[in-house]
Amino acid sequence: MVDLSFKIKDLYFKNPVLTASGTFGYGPEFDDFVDVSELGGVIVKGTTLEHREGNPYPRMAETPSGMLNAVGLQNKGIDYFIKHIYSEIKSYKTNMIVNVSGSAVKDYVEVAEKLNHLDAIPAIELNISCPNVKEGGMAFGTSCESAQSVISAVRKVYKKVMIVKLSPNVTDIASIAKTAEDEGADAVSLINTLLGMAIDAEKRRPILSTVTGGLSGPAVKPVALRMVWQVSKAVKIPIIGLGGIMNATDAIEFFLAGASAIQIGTANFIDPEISIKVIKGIEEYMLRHNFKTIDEMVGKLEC
Amino acid sequence: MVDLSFKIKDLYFKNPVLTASGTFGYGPEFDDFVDVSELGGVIVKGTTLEHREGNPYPRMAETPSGMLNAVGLQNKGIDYFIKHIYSEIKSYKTNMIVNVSGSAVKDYVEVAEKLNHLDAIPAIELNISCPNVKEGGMAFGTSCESAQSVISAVRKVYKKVMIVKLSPNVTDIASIAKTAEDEGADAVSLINTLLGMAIDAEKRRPILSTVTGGLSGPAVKPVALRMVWQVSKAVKIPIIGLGGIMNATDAIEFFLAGASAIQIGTANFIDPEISIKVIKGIEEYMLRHNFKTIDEMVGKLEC
Amino acid sequence: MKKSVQYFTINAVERLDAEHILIEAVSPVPLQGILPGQFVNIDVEKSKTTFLRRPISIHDVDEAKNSMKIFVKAVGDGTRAIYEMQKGEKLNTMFPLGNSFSYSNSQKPLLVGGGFGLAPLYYLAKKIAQNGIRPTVIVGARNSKNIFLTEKFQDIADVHVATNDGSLGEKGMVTEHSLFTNLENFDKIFVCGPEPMMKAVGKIAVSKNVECEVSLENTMACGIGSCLCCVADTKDGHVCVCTEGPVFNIKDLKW
Amino acid sequence: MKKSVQYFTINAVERLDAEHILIEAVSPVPLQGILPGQFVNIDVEKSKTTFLRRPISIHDVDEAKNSMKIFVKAVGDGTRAIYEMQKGEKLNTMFPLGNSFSYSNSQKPLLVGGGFGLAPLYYLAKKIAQNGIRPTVIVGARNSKNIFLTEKFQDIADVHVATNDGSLGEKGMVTEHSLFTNLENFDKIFVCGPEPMMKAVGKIAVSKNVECEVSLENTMACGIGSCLCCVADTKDGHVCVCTEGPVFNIKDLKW
Ligand SMILES: Cc1cc2nc3c(=O)[nH]c(=O)nc-3n(C[C@H](O)[C@H](O)[C@H](O)COP(=O)(O)OP(=O)(O)OC[C@H]3O[C@@H](n4cnc5c(N)ncnc54)[C@H](O)[C@@H]3O)c2cc1C
Ligand SMILES: Cc1cc2nc3c(=O)[nH]c(=O)nc-3n(C[C@H](O)[C@H](O)[C@H](O)COP(=O)(O)OP(=O)(O)OC[C@H]3O[C@@H](n4cnc5c(N)ncnc54)[C@H](O)[C@@H]3O)c2cc1C
Ligand SMILES: Cc1cc2nc3c(=O)[nH]c(=O)nc-3n(C[C@H](O)[C@H](O)[C@H](O)COP(=O)(O)O)c2cc1C
Ligand SMILES: Cc1cc2nc3c(=O)[nH]c(=O)nc-3n(C[C@H](O)[C@H](O)[C@H](O)COP(=O)(O)O)c2cc1C
Ligand code: FES
Ligand code: FES
Repeated sequence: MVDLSFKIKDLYFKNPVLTASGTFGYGPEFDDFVDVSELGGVIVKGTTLEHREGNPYPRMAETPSGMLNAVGLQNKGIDYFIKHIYSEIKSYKTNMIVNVSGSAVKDYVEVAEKLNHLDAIPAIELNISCPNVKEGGMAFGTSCESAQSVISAVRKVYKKVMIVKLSPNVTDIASIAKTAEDEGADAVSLINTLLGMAIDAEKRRPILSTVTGGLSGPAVKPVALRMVWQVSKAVKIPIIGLGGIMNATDAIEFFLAGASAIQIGTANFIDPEISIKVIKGIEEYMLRHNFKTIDEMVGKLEC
Repeated sequence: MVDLSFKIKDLYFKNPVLTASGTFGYGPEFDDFVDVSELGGVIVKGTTLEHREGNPYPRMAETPSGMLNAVGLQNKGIDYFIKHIYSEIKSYKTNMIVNVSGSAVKDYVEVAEKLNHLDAIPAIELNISCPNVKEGGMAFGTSCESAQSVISAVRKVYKKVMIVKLSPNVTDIASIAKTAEDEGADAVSLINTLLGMAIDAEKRRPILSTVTGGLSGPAVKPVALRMVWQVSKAVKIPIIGLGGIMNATDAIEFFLAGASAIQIGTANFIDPEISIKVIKGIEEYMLRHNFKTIDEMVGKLEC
Repeated sequence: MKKSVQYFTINAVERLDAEHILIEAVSPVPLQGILPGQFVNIDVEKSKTTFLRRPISIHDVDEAKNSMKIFVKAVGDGTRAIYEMQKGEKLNTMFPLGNSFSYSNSQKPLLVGGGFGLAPLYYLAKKIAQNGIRPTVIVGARNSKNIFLTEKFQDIADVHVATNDGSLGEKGMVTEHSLFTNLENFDKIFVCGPEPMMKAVGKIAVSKNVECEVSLENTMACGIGSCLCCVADTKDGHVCVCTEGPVFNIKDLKW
Repeated sequence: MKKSVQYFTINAVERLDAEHILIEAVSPVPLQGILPGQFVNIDVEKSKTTFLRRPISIHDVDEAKNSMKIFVKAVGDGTRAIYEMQKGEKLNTMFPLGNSFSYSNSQKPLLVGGGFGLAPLYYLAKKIAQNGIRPTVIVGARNSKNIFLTEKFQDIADVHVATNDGSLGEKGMVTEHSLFTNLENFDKIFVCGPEPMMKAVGKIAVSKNVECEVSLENTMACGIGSCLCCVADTKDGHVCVCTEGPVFNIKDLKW
């Protein structure tokens, strides 16, 4: 038999398949399709200090093998999350991880502090890479200095597992990953969306209300794989790979490139059962290739 | 009637559709399919000082709505070009532009000097953005300082129209475009390929002999459009937009985002007649939308 | 009804013109409990350029045959590929999605449809008819060539037509139809069509104080409330059209 | 012959097993002048995950009927979608591409094929037969289930079979077939199949001093010498398999 589990610090994941923030709601949205408790983890929607309405409609544009979104972190804020959503989702038997976003360092810190107290939230994912908000967001993830400021501040107050989610919109993602590691991140996840744009030629207008948005889906997979590979040469902490994973083969590619776990995002929209199918597919691949643990497979690319 | 012409400095292009370097050979490869002289311009294969064999096979990987290449600037060198290829292509009645690549500043300079003397080559495209060579190439295009060094050196010796081709693998493409403008570029073209990677999960090996390669095709269009839009806010020189253009509608999107002309790359592989079809499609669109000149359309995005 | 993804088998296609098609497809699972106004989300497997699923209204359900009908207009690559599907082919379908028209409290319902907006109204009319009420339907279009399905409605509803050029029914926009002069004769209006048309109907409904529900067609990615792409601006802020809608009472919308 | 892109119409399909198909398709333009060894590049329009064209050898040409045959093995999404095509459908085809086998100077040709490598050899055998020479063909495979088309060759060639498990023909690899012990009986060998097989045959040919041409199957993007993706390493450096090949004399390859 194969062992699909992996760990970040001492946090145990029964398998390496997580769902990506902003693409899986809080979990219940998928109850009809999958047993959420079977997942390695769920990263819930980006959560901010205050309630946010997000950007105006339209927020989505389909692109070749992908999509742009400009949701802009619509969420009801951390207090609402704690009061109303937490109780609904804490019974899932998997790692429920909150994606923390903000527009100022102190916002990140405050949200992280509050999450520290929730027993059923064993980890946070710091989103320093959202391209869809005016202040903060991606800006934090595009230079080592600004990344450092958020990460170190949150690290001081957050005691559990801290994952830092990196932006691909940079010249050198490896150096930003290194900064995250140096500042105490327990893992990095990459990639968030690539900044893109879509235009309606007939209407002569941008399709998104915000003009630009974040590109996700299989179109970005080659870039994501390359970045995971580059980051794996630069850091020792575990890497969670994502970007365009549509099936188990795609997931395996990320493991071989150096990821210890993966997230499934946009693919959930096309096949809401995909996350569970990917777990099964990884298991089959490991049997076929004689890998007994995920660890044996990580970075095993013969170059 | 509509006027499809545009100019870079005083170089006249009968229409704004060029073919992208590395995707159209030197022109004759497409003689069976299109009348090359009908194009606005042809940017021939990346040309270096010395003969280059390029990278080992495999050099290509298909990806979702795109492809990775790692050709690595295979070409017979500038002297061979002048002796054998120039005479074959100089009779095309369109702007034949040479894409100049190198691994050191002095190589770029030397190639540009030689091209200065060829009457039928009215312009060069400086490739400071090729991700597929070990030294030079993309490295020049990913920081303002190194971009500056090549561009200013070539500008000193090259008297005709100099286009600088930018790399998308950067945090801030607008600032590099600005550098190009400041150093005397007559136009910028963008984007070159995004650095990506593909893996064969069954063989557990990278598909490309060079591990990473350059991503092109419709997958990158949203990123290319966004960058053209950003650069159009930053510079006054004309922008030649490219990246994933598959049809006339895609081309129009680039004009609206701020490009004065476009190039067609990967699409030539799927439909070798596409360049001519795009010219016709642009004309139809302009008639329908009451644009009389290309200029009227450039940047006309209602945000 | 629990949502799921199923392969339906197409068992009849009726191409109404070069753009409009009526497809009947059989479900491998029972279709009890589908509500009028709900939609399906179709993965168009044979269209290279169609990445996301395409939301399509449920036009009719035959619980006995376990089949559903959809009425599709080819407007782009995705719907074009659906238009070209043949009997026997499989339709990758996620369903049932969305809420429902609230028709049970209406004694004198008026259904207003334009374009493929007519799609959800047939099943609504049928459900209303099953309650022993004969609804009134107005179908609007540019000209007679763009009027479809009226004969199918005739068994269960009183059907009226408005065309911009007067080539069929009354001449003018749907809101200029004579039925609108005595709108108070109806206690609820159900509208589906292009947004400007729905807004125009909504405005009259408000002015005449008649309840009005519209079915929105916001672009969607997931169809199940997880991506927050499809939001409508309501008095409660941004809400998902795919779960809180597609049917909204106009008094809840910031129109 | 000038290259062009044409929509061929499929007029016959023969599914040989769950993976192999023989398709006959009619060209809208005359097919005079196609050479054995040339290939077409197909845009698989109905496969979502197939972006580039797929190179497929020309298996046979009927100039009178203006039709061509291709023999395809479904190995991935692109070829699977071709396998699933039906009579009447259109095939977006760029052709004719590549060079040709040089068979005219051979009096005693041996054709060696494995897998879908057999594809170009039928048209070669036919052309050789038209010159009044009866070629010898060896087909190799793992077992009898993977042997195809031999009966079609029989009219024009002497056909031999080798299977790894001995379930048909001689037991063993194709290079272990008894014909190889007297390879000097032939003046030229034409090989198409998996690279290890072609290399093995090439090695013996060299050792026995018999001329040998192989047809390479490098992955391609453009098919017309413009992208430089498909290169083979030859004594003249990197050359394009799509234009200088796919057929190479092994003495030119750096094998
Ligand atoms: C809840 C819901 C129910 C629907 N029911 C039906 C139905 O029963 N029958 C039917 O034919 N269509 C219906 N639609 C619309 C249908 O989903 C779109 O026409 C389809 O997604 C277009 O896909 P495409 O690939 O063909 O075109 P695309 O290439 O995606 O778009 C082509 C053109 O259509 C426009 N367009 C795209 N999506 C929409 C939309 N949602 N509304 C209006 N214009 C759009 C685009 O702006 C573009 O100009 C419904 C939409 C929703 C949200
Ligand atoms: C000149 C030439 C002639 C050819 N003639 C024929 C023919 O007559 N009949 C036929 O069935 N096939 C032929 N092929 C091979 C055919 O082009 C590939 O099988 C096809 O491109 C695979 O596409 P796919 O989308 O089905 O598979 P993909 O998903 O692209 O690949 C599936 C698997 O097949 C492997 N593969 C892909 N391309 C090739 C290739 N070129 N050679 C070997 N393995 C490959 C991949 O590594 C992968 O493991 C020819 C190839 C060339 C270059
Ligand atoms: C609709 C949508 C909303 C998203 N919201 C968030 C978010 O709130 N926080 C975040 O860190 N990433 C967010 N993302 C990015 C995804 O988590 C993921 O990084 C990205 O989509 C790439 O993965 P994919 O290609 O598998 O979708 C969002 C993506 C999409 C498509
Ligand atoms: C096979 C291949 C070879 C290329 N060679 C070059 C080159 O020599 N010089 C260069 O500047 N760009 C080269 N490019 C990049 C293209 O010119 C273009 O910038 C890129 O492909 C994006 O455009 P597209 O998506 O339309 O292909 C090459 C691209 C491909 C696919
Ligand atoms: S479409 Fe995703 S929330 Fe409605
Ligand atoms: S496939 Fe492009 S050069 Fe051969």
